[in-house]
Amino acid sequence: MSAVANAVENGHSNGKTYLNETYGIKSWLFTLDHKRIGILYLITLAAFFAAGGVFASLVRIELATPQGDVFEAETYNKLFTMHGVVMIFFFLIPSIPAVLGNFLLPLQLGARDVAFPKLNLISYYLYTAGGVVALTAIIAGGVDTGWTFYTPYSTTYSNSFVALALIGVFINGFSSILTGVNFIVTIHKMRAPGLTWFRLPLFIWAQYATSLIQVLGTPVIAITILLVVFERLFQIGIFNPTLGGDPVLMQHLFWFYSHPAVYIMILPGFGVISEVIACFSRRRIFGYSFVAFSSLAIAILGFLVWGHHMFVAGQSTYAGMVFSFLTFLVAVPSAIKIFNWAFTLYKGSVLLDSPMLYVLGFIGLFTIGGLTGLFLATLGLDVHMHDTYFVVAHFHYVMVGGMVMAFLAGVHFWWPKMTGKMYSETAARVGVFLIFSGFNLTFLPQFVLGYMGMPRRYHTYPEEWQALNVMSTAGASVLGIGFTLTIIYLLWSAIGGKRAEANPFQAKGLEWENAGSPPIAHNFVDIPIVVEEAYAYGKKHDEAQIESPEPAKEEEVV
Amino acid sequence: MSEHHIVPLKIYMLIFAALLVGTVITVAIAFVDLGFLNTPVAILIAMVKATLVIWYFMHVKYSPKIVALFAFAGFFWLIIMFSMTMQDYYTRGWHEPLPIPFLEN
Amino acid sequence: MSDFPLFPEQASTIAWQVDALYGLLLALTLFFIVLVFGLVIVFSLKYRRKSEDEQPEQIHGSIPLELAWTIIPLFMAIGVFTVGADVFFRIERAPADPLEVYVVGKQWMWKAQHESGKREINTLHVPVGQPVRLTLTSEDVLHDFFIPAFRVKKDVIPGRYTTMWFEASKVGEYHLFCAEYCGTQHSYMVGKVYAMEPGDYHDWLLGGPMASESMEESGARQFAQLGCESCHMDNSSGRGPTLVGIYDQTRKLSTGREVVADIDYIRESILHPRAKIVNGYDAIMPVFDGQINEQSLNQIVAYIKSLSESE
Amino acid sequence: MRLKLRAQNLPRRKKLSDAAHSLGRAHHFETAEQQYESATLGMWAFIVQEILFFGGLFGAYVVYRNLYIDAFSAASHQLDISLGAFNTGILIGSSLTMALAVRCAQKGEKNTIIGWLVATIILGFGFLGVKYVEYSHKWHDNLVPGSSFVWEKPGYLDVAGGQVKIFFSLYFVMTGMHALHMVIGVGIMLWLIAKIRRNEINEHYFTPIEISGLYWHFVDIVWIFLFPLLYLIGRHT
Repeated sequence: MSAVANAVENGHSNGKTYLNETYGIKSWLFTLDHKRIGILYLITLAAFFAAGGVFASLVRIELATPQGDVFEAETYNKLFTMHGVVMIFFFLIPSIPAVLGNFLLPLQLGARDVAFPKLNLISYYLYTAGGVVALTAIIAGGVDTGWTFYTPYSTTYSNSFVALALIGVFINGFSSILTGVNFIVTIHKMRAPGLTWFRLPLFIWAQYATSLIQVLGTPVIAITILLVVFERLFQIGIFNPTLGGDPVLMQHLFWFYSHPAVYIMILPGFGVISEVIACFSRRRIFGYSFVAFSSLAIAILGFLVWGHHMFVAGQSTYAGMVFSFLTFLVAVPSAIKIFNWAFTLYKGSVLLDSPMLYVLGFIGLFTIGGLTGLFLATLGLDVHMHDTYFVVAHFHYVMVGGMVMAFLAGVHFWWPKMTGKMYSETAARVGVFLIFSGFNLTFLPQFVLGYMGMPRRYHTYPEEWQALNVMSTAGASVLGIGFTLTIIYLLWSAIGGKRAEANPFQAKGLEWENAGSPPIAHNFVDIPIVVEEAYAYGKKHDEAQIESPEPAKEEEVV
Repeated sequence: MSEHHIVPLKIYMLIFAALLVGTVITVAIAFVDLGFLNTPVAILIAMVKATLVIWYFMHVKYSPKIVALFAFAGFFWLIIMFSMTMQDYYTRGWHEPLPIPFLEN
Repeated sequence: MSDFPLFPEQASTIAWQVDALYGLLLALTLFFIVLVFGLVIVFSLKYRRKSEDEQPEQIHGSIPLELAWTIIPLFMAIGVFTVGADVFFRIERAPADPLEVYVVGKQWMWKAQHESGKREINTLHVPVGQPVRLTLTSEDVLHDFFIPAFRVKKDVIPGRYTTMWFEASKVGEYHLFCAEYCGTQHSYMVGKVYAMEPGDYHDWLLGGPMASESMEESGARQFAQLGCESCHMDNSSGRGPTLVGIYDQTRKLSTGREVVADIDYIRESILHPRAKIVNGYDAIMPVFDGQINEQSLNQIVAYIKSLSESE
Repeated sequence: MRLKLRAQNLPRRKKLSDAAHSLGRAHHFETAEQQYESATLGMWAFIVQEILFFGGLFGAYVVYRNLYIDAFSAASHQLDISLGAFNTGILIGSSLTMALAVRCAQKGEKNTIIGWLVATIILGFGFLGVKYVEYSHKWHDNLVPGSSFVWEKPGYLDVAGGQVKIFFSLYFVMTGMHALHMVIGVGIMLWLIAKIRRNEINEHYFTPIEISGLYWHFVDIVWIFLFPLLYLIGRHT
């Protein structure tokens, strides 16, 4: 302990941070520092997001006209498949856990690193390796099965690079599992003295719920993918209908993971929202324990509802009923969260800076996304809406309107902590405005298209739907400009931006108050002792000093 | 770290013997027709064997409760997967509508 | 408005019920959107930060409020589930004695055959005012038969049958889509559904290139050609069980299990006869998997079903 | 605001013996106890994912066994019970030797640990050898699912070959995945032996042996379920 602490203290006095502790590409590529790994993820992730975004733009360009005159049908199919695969497996699922989670978890817990730093680096390289394999499949000629890889099309009929893409996803799955294992143990075992479960920031609760899903769900899709690969390559028969195999079983196993996976994407977003909204209204989160437990409730209920993707897929009527009912129950914890956030603003001191604007955008868009989810959970209505653009619009509202907005809120909020630099607030506000308005223009028309019956994954469509599709494409270009602007000004600030203050938003939390900005290599000179709850806003510095520190109880470390 | 419980040799040997006996029983009983109990009995024996391994060989008995909770969670989620999947397959043949549609006119 | 429609046409008896559900959820959604957006906008403007070092009073939460926004959404959710499930049952449950149409999906076309034997590709002609049941299967991958104007949709699965029903209520020409991604030409696997007055439908059945025989007749012919008759006789004296009156009846198998002889059972027993052997018979029937195409199979199934219809 | 207080000035969360302090503790852990508990909890979390990984296969197995019980029974009769039972015994024995290795590690008896690990490796290879014999029989009988699969067993012609192929697909994937886990396990044990020889293991720091043991026992548990589910279907008929 003392040797490390001394080195850190010396480093600190020299203005050393985790960014300039060591130099050279090797010191980054082989780093065990969770913060550097978080930055590595951020860079790789941004590249995948850009790739997925390019695919999305091409899809929207094609759909501007009903005739399918820009790309061949086959190319179009590959574009939407690769958009889905890249965005879901290589952007949405790793995004907040791998970037913000990695960076913040030990800082918020008062730990020097995650429990298994080497495993953490391995996770990053599995993610990269999976991405490289998937990109190889794309460059070699692409995949055209849709991101769901339904059999028997994926096993027998598709002539594209299905197996290679699946192997990429498989490898990436283990990155997600190992990250989950790492975070669960970190949260259980690495909390600073005095940091009891109910003093944890809500971001940690959300991360914990997320990690549970990663560990419990991901292996099931891993083995399912493996079975599909074996069936494609070696003609074994598990799902093959000509042998008596059931393609619907593949859908069961696929959605056992892939439905909870949407909570892997959105739950950490909830955590970010709680952190940012508390800081920018200077209020502790309204109903802390309700928000905390609703994350766990969503994680657990999330495993019981997957059949709502299969109401018309040949599943039994009664199974559909059970799944529909349980799906409606998920609405309750979601409602709890939304209302608690709204009431956190009540009598607060609300500052509408860019991270907060993202948060308010999130609350609005996620409300719409969640409520339109109820349309799809309603059995009688889903028969008509299933596999139409209504579904596409719904999950983009949750994923882009929800998760990406939360991710951007988090990146903007912790940007000064991560880089020590401040972005231009004006540019950020323009970015929020462009993204919010572009997003709504893109996806609101798709709800209407969906109810009129436009099926998803269609290369051509009847002419009467062109007006709405043009609106959507126009919105997508605004959205694209918004994202590009955001990436540019963030990069700009990282390279040449002005230095940020240590705690520019006067936020509470170990990462802001007890760690340097940017933090030093092992986060803390001394491990902090926590004596009060999270979000202790509204108390003056001096008042807190007077409180007598309660020594941590031994049993608290579970 | 003397606080780690060192399991007596005798217990390990007993568990080993019990596992072997369980294997013999499961083979022997497979040749007896127990009617609808055939599969449940085989699975029950396997579960008892697995529990012995987890409880003693894997030291769950001597570990913090959280470890037992983790082990339980793994199997509990398996049960979720099996039961929620099978409720589809078991009800697929039900062509008749529910006896009382709840909002019939 | 025809150039810029916002709602699909209502052309089946179920359509208004689905639209009513849609209206209910839309109202619910608008209510919550107004509520949440209202709260967020009002609070964030009213409690805007007035000075840098403003420190608001801290509130931990409110149990009554928490209970309110737990219990009220819970009951709303259960209510919506209930009406949704009710409509679902109406969509799933076909009335007695519907008009039967057999549909086979393949990459990338729809092939339909009516009971009279009339065939069509990528179109479906149906009479208004009469329930129609489609029996669907696929020759290759998953497809999905989707008629937006009727608000019905069902996946079409290789290796088994699925069914759907509707009753058209309005004469017209409607879109037919494949709604489950099925490969390169997925978006070209579309067609038209023509809902016609019953008289016109009757004329249509008789018009054009006449079907030489009904589905039952085709089925009976192939039943004879494939030599099925030599074992499956009209009475129980054959080497195989008689097929008269078996449809939808319980069958006792050689293993002692009992199964219902539905269309999927008949299908399996033709393609993989060894999978389920009726008690008291030997496993001597040859495998027809790969010998019969889906349309012929549909005809034979239609014929076997007809053997159980009381005249 | 949290107080910044020097951690050294306050009582540690756990007792920390100086001997443990110097051995095998990574810098980011405060105590060796914390590190040990983290490692075992991490291994358990990993085992949970392994349970679900095999669980996907068991899920497919449950579905098809319910749908095609006759074909599964006929196919199961093609497996050799005595080889399967023998392998079960071997694997249980290897679990015992592994448990004893951990026990010796707790007591710091270095040479005996290596002995028990070697015994475990030998038993592991024994299992894999028997598995090889079984696989080659299946290959010989054209029962390996794939394009060369043929189902023409006299006495079992009344079951559908396709359904039998599903059984054998599951059989090969399940036992194959299990065997792969065993191969990895043997590799881990070789690494452990090297570690012990480099004096990196003692009675204060034996975490690698403990968690490798957990892994090995888990592999044993998978087989405990695989054996009756694959080999013993409908044997009473």
